[in-house]
Amino acid sequence: MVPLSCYLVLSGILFACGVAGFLIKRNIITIFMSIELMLNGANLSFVAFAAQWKALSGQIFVFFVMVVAAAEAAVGLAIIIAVFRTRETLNVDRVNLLKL
Amino acid sequence: MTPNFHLWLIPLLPLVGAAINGLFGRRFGRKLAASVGLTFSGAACAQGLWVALEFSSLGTGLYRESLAVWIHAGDLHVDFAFYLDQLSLIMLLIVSGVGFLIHIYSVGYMGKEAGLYRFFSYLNLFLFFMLTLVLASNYLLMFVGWEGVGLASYLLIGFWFTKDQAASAGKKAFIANRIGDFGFLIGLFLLIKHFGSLDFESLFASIQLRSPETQGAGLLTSIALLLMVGACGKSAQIPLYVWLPDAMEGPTPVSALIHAATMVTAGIYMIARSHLIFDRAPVAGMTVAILGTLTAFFAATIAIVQTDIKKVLAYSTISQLGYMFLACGVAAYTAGIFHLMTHAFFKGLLFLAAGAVMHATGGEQDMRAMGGLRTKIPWTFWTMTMATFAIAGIPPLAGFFSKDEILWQAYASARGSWLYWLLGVITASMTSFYMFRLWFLTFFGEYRGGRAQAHLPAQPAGPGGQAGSHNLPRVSSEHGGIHESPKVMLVPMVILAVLSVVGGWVSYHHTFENFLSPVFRGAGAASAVETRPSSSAGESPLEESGERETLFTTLSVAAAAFGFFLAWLLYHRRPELPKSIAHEILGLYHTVLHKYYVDELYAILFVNPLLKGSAKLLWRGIDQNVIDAGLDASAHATRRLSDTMRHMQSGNLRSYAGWMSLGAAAVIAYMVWTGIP
Amino acid sequence: MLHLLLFLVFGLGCVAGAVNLLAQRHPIDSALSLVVVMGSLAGEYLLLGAEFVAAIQVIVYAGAIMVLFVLVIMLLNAGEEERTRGSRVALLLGVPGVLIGSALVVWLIVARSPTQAVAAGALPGAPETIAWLLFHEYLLPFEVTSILVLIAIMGAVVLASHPAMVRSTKREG
Amino acid sequence: MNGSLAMVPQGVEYIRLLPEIVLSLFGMVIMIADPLLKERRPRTLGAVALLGALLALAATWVQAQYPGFAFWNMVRVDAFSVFFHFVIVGVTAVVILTSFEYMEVEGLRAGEYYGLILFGTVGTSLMSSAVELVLIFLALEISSIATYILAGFRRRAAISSEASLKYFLLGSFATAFFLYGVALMFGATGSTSIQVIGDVLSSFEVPPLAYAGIALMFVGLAFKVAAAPFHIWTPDVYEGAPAPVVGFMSTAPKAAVFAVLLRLMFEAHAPGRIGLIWVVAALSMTLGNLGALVQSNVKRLLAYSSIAHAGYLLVAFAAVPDSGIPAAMFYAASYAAMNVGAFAVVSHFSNAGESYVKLEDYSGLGSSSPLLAAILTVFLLSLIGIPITGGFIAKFYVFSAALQSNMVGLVILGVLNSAVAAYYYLRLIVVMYMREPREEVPVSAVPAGMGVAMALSLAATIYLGVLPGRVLDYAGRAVAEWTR
Amino acid sequence: MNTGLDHWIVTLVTFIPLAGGLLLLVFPRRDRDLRLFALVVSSLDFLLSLHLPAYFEHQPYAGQPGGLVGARVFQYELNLPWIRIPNIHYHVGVDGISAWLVLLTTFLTPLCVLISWKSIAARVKEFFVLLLVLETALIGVFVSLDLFLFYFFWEATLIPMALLIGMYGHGRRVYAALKFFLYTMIASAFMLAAILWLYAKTGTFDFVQIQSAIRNGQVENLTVAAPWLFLGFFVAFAVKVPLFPVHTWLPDAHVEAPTAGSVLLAGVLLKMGTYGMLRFNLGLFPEEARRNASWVMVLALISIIYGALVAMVQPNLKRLIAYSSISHLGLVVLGIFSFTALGLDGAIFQMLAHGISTGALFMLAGILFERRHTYEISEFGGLATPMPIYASFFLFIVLSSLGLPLLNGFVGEFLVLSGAFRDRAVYGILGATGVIWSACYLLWMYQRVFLGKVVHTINDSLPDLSLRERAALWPPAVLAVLMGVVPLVWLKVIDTAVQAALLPLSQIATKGTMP
Repeated sequence: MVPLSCYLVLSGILFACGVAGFLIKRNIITIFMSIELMLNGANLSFVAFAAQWKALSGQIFVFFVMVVAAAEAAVGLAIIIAVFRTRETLNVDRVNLLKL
Repeated sequence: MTPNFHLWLIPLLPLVGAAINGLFGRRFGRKLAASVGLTFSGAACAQGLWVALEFSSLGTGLYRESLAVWIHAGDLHVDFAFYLDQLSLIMLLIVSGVGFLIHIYSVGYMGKEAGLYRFFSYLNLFLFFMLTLVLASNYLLMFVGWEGVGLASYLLIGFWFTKDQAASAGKKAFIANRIGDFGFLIGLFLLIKHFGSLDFESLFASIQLRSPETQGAGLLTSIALLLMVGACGKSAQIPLYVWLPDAMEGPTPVSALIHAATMVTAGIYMIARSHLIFDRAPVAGMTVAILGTLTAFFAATIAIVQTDIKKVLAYSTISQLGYMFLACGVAAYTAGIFHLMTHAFFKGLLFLAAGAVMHATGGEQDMRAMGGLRTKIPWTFWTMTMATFAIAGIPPLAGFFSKDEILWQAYASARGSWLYWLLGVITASMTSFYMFRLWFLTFFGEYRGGRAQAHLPAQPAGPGGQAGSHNLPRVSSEHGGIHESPKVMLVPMVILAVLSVVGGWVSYHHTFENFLSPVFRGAGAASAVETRPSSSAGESPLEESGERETLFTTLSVAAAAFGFFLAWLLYHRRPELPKSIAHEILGLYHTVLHKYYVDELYAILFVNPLLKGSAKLLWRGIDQNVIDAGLDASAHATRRLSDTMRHMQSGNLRSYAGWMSLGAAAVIAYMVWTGIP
Repeated sequence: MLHLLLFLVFGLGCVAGAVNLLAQRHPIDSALSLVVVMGSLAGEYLLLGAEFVAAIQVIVYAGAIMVLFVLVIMLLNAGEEERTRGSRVALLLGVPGVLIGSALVVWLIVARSPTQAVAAGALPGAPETIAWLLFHEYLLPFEVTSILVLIAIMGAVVLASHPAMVRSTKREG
Repeated sequence: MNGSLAMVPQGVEYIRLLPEIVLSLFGMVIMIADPLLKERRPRTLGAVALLGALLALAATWVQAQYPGFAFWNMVRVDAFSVFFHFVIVGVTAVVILTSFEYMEVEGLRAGEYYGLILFGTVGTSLMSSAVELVLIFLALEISSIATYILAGFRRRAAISSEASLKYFLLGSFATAFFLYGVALMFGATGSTSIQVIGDVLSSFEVPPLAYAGIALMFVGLAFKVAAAPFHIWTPDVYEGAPAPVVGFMSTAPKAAVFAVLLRLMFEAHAPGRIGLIWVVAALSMTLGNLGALVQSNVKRLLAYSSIAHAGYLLVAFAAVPDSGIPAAMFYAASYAAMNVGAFAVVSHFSNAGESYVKLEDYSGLGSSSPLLAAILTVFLLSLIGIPITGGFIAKFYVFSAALQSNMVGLVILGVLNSAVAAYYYLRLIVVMYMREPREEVPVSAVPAGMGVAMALSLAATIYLGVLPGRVLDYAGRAVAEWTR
Repeated sequence: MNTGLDHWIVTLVTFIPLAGGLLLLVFPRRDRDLRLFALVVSSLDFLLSLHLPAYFEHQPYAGQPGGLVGARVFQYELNLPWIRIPNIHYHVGVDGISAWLVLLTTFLTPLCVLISWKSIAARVKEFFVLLLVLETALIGVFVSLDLFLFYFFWEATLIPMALLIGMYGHGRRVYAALKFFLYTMIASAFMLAAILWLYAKTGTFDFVQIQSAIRNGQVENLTVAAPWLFLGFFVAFAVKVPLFPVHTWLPDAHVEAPTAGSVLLAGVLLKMGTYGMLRFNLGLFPEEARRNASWVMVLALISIIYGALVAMVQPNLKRLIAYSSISHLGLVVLGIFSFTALGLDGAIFQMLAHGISTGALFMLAGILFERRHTYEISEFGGLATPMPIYASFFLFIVLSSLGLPLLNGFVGEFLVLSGAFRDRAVYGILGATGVIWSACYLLWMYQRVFLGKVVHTINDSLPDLSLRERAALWPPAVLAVLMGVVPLVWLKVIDTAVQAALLPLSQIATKGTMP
């Protein structure tokens, strides 16, 4: 028997890690990965709450989130490729033509 | 039954003349312009005379005609209404009569001017305003005329506008007058505030109910003092007299009409008109008297050393006006008006004569360049002589009566004092001195005008008044030598000469006094309240004052005679003396010659600080360096702020994420804070 | 007891993977650690009884998506990420922000949320029930996802296709 | 809860979804037609897309006749959603019109472009009628992903792809926040349906988790509407993205997200609204205007201005529902009208490769092409909030709404902001009218499609400025329905 | 009254210029026709507007005890619902104050067209369109009785004016235009806030209803808000007037503006400020107005004296006139806040008088500029010789503006000052010094420009007034005389409105709530 809050805390930690990753990683792909991490954190809490409320809608939500994640992955990686073509780098700090 | 005088026509006629000349004059020839001017002024004069004849038929001696409502705002109600009583009748006659004469004179004097139509339309305009001033039945309408004559004199002084001195003189006159009018206005405001009306009849009716303010400061006193300020401006009294001498830049007829006979006397008229107020404000009266005396004395001293013939006359005018002020100050209004009248005659004449002299000598104004003209221009000489003797107060000419009357009243009247009298007498002797000095220098000895002739051809022949320091452009270029003036100029001079000889006789058996008495009835009543110790000394005032009067009269005549003698001695018998004397007292001499440096003083005290202050402090200082600079600074600050703020937009993705997560943290924190009770 | 043990094991796996993702310099390593995270998450899902979710977590996430990631990493042969000082804001403001924010949320969860214990397999999310729901209450979202996928495909085509090989229009943008 | 338990949805429920259906059909048609057609494709495809948009408008009108729920309370058609449908689909139509010229000049792949716009519109419009967080989330993602792609459509231009990258990464970052918020909200209330959540939250005892949930969801949505401090992506993306796309993404998705926010704030009775909105609105107005003051690139300037306008709009959220909601709706509509118009002009003027987007390039436009200048001036004046334009009425209405709930401070701030904001719009006007034209800047004639687009948005702006009555009434009705 | 078009006359007068402007847009670019058309339209509008005073009922509902007298004073009212929520009406109408201001506007515009006949050579069409649009906006400000409508027109005046300055001005025109725009815009923001607050509390924008609501104390916590509302309105108006600390936009705007712009700016635009104070600050918050009168009057006095002193030292003709109008309008404000019938009558009369004479002054300055393309006084001198007619016109207008009796300047000045004096003597006295200053700077300027010898030979050959210019100058000149000689024509109408405006104040006075 594990208290629900443990799952939630875990999800919170994962989410936080995702945000932190976005902040500190330089490689665009890695940053994108940390976004996936955030999504996973959210998913976990969905499932956990679903268990709490005995409502399957939470799990279904997770299903849709995964679809979205897939779509985002496809588009996102395509964008990353496009950027790489024009810029020959994957370092976000070097992608700063637009500023001020 | 009261006849209908149609008083409104009197001022209106000249206005029509002015309008015609002003609008269409440039298309007229000289003759037409002149005749228009003459017709309308003449018509006004004629109607004035007719009114005078009819006047006796008025039982009451009062006549009022209201034309229309002018202003009606809130509870203030002002009409276009005219008012005729003995006082205004006399003024009416003087103004229209002398005015008309001088119109005639100008035809000859200004005949060659290019802008003749302008001249006449201005003159007519002046008549319009002056007559309005005189006939007005309320203070506001009077103020209309008051300001208007100021305008007219501005225009006429600056008639030769291409001359810078003339332009400045005009401006100076107008502004000095404005300063006076400022006082006048405030006075009117007080009247409105406390009496709710400006109409003479209702106003005086309510004032009559008030008792005199013996202890100075009071409503009436302040009103009276403010009105006096206005009068000072118009009538060129200390401290506002400075404009009058400069005003001599104008054509001589103008000086004669406006700056001697009529306009400058408006102040005296106004005080006399509001005598009810002054009666009840002894302090104000005293101030008037003192100012008058001082001005009379002071101006006379300056007149002594002037060499410009017109300047001498100008200062003499100021001095004479001082006399009239003195008279009004001591509540001897009759005497004041009397002197006003006689002065109008002889001073007008003096100016005309001076004009004739200049005419003769080709525009010369410096007396040192004249002399010996007696034989060359006899008519001018004789008329001038009449006037001179009149003003010097030599009996039995007009000046003698009026001046003597004033001096006597200055001593004898309830508010008089021997000090006034003393200064008055001294002034009288000075008057006769400088007048005879002028007389001798101009007409006796031998002609010293070679210099003048020499540089006559040097005169440029542009349109009117290009003639440098000279008032009279063309004259001499046509006929070289010295010559008598044409008839058209002589006739008015002669008429005035006659008047200034016999003018005084109207006071015989107090006719003049009695005639005016209904107007000034209040004066006696008011001043009866106070009694002076001297007159309360036992014996009956009547014969006591009777013999005293004769004594004083002799004294003043003696003073005049002394002045004559001195002048004869210095400028006829031993003409080298004056220089040496001047050298004796060089400093004083120069001070006086430069009119005690009053103009310079004003410049240092008021004009320059004002200009510099507003340029440097207000405009450059506050406007540009404080307000605008402040605005620009704030705008600049905003721009810099935004410039720094946009560095938030570093273009770096991770920074953006940083900002966002910070914001998210803030939002969460806020929500948690609100959410958790 | 076993339940708790399993939870801790998977949980530690998740956290370790997450931290490792951040720690690793090379994208591939990060990707692999992400796979670890997802795998152990699937375990947690099972513990919570969400079999279906656990399954697609493994198939879609750990399988498809991560493969895609790895593919791209290979395609662009991304190497070690260099340490550039691009942004001070991210470190000075962002990281504290994250800490505060997550701390608050966690505190909220621990302190102010219904924390009854749940047994293993508390809510059985069997595929058929899920399916029934998907085709009734959630029919519309389910259909809408098709558009989402469609867009994703188009996007991928437009963006990833090499400019040179697309001669569909006059001038290529 | 009509027909929620029925096994299959009835026809009327499809009608309640008609616009989305029409749009997606046409999207597919385009995708199919794209390879088949040979030449003159861009125009044809554009025409098809336009037709689709217009039909969708018609469909919206039809839909308006059948208000109610559909698909097990996933969708709710009411005056509110219809209003936003009109705005969004209308904007789409105008944007399509503007794109004709742009496609030609830039030579982009029309097929995908129009397809994406239509599909994006599906998601966008669905957002305004969805009342279930799942559906909202999906719709949001659809429109966002579509715009991510569109933003990077000029792939030759480095800035374009950079823009799309930034937009994409930050966008999904925000989405993750939104999602987590939804999760917490689900945890707090046990449901993802707006109604249910509303019922729970309006009960006197609000579960604490809900606050965190609202906070995170708000972060996600605030990002989409570019409200400070989550506005920071806007200038870069707007500068980099193709002008017509900016015209689209700065209006339609924004309006839709505002719709979601409105539902969340008012229909779901989100707690702790006032203070949050207060701060965010104030920040957005101030930061937006300050940032715009010194910009020299027109697109970027408009980006900052859009931040400020999001701020103004948020002011309405701080007001009481029955005056605040209509104000917000009206503001969204008029802002859409004027901004789309402005970007239409910008995209026409910017010419091939968006070479002329600097402020100086506009010098003397007033004399070189008076009409274009006049139109742009009207839009700018509307953005300033000068009478007889929609912007004026909108601001006026928003502020008065806020004042009715005693938000004096906020209103003063907003009013002052809008006064200061006048400066940078004026700079553009000044440049157009008071500088000499530069000969190197070509001013091509306005093509038909573009002309129509400008005319439409101009008409809308003026109409909303002079006769806002009907629109306001309609917005008012929406509120009435909610409160009923 | 009750001639057929009584309800529509105001609307017609307001929108005819706009219609004309729109027609101009579709006109061919043939400048002569454009000018002619503009002239025709504006003169037509003027003739039409004559209807207002012609059929104006003096003392319309006199003897009405208390209540909202202000309400019944309005005539030619038209009140149509415009927007339901917020409750906005198209409510127009004029009272004795606004009727004359409308007339002033319609009177000056044709002259503006005439005066810019030649001087505007480029972009003629835009110019006249802007001019006509501006006229509509200006009239709208004066006739609107709905606060929303009022603000609507108020803001609407900004654009055409700013464009006129910016497009057709000279020198630092852009700076001037921006300064003008932002100054006013920011200031009127406060007014907007105040208006909105009133709406939020009363649920209406209708001036009359709000007024009555306030007077019957139906507005909750007004006592707290009133000072701020008063301030909000006052700031907006003070900038327009402009009063002392916020006047610096005016000189720049004038110096750079084209002649027509200056004429309307000085002639009408500034009056919007004083009109607003009269209508709103007094009409809505009489007690506040009473309470704040003292410092407002001090500001007014500062503007009078300050403006005059600064005007005295201006090297630039137009700048000088601009500062002079700061001084004159200070006088108007002084009159308004003296709360005496005299002061208010005078103030309103002074508005009109100033509109006429200063408008004419700017026209004259513009004529000079056409010939010499400079406003620097030092560039002139002795002009009376080459152009006597011009000089006499100029002198005449100068006289009227320095308040010579029997000309328009005097009546207003006198009434205002006596009113102020009655309220507080020292104010009257200080204000009266303006009489001296105005004489100083105007005459000095006149002397420097016209008198003396011609110094710059180029001025020798300046042509005198052309027929067209004379046609533009005669009307104001004649009007100046008329207003001076028969001011009753104006005062009768004005007095009605003023009495109504003062009624609540007198009630306050009797209630004794004033300090």
